[in-house]
Amino acid sequence: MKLLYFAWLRERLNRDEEEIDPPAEVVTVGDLIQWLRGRDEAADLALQKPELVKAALDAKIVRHDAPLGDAKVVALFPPMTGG
Amino acid sequence: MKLLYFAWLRERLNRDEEEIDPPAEVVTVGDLIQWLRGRDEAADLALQKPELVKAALDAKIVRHDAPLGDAKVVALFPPMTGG
Amino acid sequence: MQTVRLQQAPFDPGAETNAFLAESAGAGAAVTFTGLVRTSPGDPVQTLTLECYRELAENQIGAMVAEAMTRFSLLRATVIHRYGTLRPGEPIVQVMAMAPHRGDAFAGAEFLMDYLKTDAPFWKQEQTPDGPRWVDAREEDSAARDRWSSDG
Amino acid sequence: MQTVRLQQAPFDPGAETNAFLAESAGAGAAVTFTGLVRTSPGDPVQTLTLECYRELAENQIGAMVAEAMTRFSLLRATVIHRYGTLRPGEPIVQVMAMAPHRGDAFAGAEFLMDYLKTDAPFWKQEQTPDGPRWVDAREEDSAARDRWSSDG
Repeated sequence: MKLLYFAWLRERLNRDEEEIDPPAEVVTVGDLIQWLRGRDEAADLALQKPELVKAALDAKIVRHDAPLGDAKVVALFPPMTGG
Repeated sequence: MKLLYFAWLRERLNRDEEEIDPPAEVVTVGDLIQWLRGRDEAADLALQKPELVKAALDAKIVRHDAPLGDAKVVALFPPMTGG
Repeated sequence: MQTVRLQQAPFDPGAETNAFLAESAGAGAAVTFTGLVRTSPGDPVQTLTLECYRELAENQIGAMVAEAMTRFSLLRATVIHRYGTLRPGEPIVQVMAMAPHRGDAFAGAEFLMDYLKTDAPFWKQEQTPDGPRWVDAREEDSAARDRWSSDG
Repeated sequence: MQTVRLQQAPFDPGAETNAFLAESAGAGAAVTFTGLVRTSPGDPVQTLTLECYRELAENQIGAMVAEAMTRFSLLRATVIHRYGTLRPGEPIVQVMAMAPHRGDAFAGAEFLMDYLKTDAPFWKQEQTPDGPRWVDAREEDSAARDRWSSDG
């Protein structure tokens, strides 16, 4: 699946997207965030406050307990500041 | 003093202004309205519901118990419908 | 800075908004309310005529704009109000409020509209296929105005 | 009728309002909110850069406009939101709402602004003399949005 990062998450991880292939035990968005933290130190730091990380699956906002299911695009981003 | 009428008061009285010289016992706006009602039948009908008659003295809105004082212009008009 | 304009001539709502925004001086939020002559197929209005007591309108509107400026920390507020005979769809009134924060800009503009409805000396007469009729003052408009004094 | 436009190019606030008013179809009230890039002498901002997740923004804003249309009986609603790099004083966002009654037009526009602040996927970075800084989401903005679900 494709993973997108925005704003300061993008900056801290130094990439705006990547292809990932998480193992079968990564079921929910929350699982994915923990799995990403385990991969490298920058991700561990950037994602250490999960309440500051919002998520979308295929351009629909979801909670951290949402299953990844068949989503093709997962996006992680800070709280939004539109308007 | 000059008396101005607006909207349906103007229509019912068939004039938009007139010069008046009320007697000394006409002290307040309310007194003036009663005095005008006594002058002719059209005024008696048009002014019969004082709660539908608003007043201004020299372009400042006042209540019916306000004294006429030295006002040069008295205006009588229905509730306003601006905006 | 506050501006009140009472005029018979039409005005251009967008041009007025742009002129208002041009002096934003670092502010973040501007609200424009535009009131149009209403009509509906079930109750057609041919024209709307607004009668005005100009001198009183200047006093009344000037005072309400000054109050809105203070109460909502507005940086700028403008009221443009037409009188005379207007056709459906034409702008009657425009209120603009600018503030550092959007909540104040919204509240300032709505406060001014609510007060204009009940406290600005205009009287509206609609020309309809059944003849002319004076528009009555509405209870809801007095209630809308009064909520600004109960929550202050 | 609802319109959502996300664009890098500048827009003309007054021209947008006039185009919006041109199809008033008998309605009486239109509210335009224009948000501008803010600055102040004590806290100067050189430019503001908005990052946007376009596909999500279209979904989110489309849903909030649809809700506003129903909830406030709007006849028309438009959201224009820019992204990219803007200078102080430039319009960032414009929300327009048209309704038969002014209270609905005000509420519809304010509802949309409150939701855009917290639920539209834009992220703002200010360039200042001290370097760039991300604009944090504000508690007040969440509170402003949440009042629409508590009073319904």
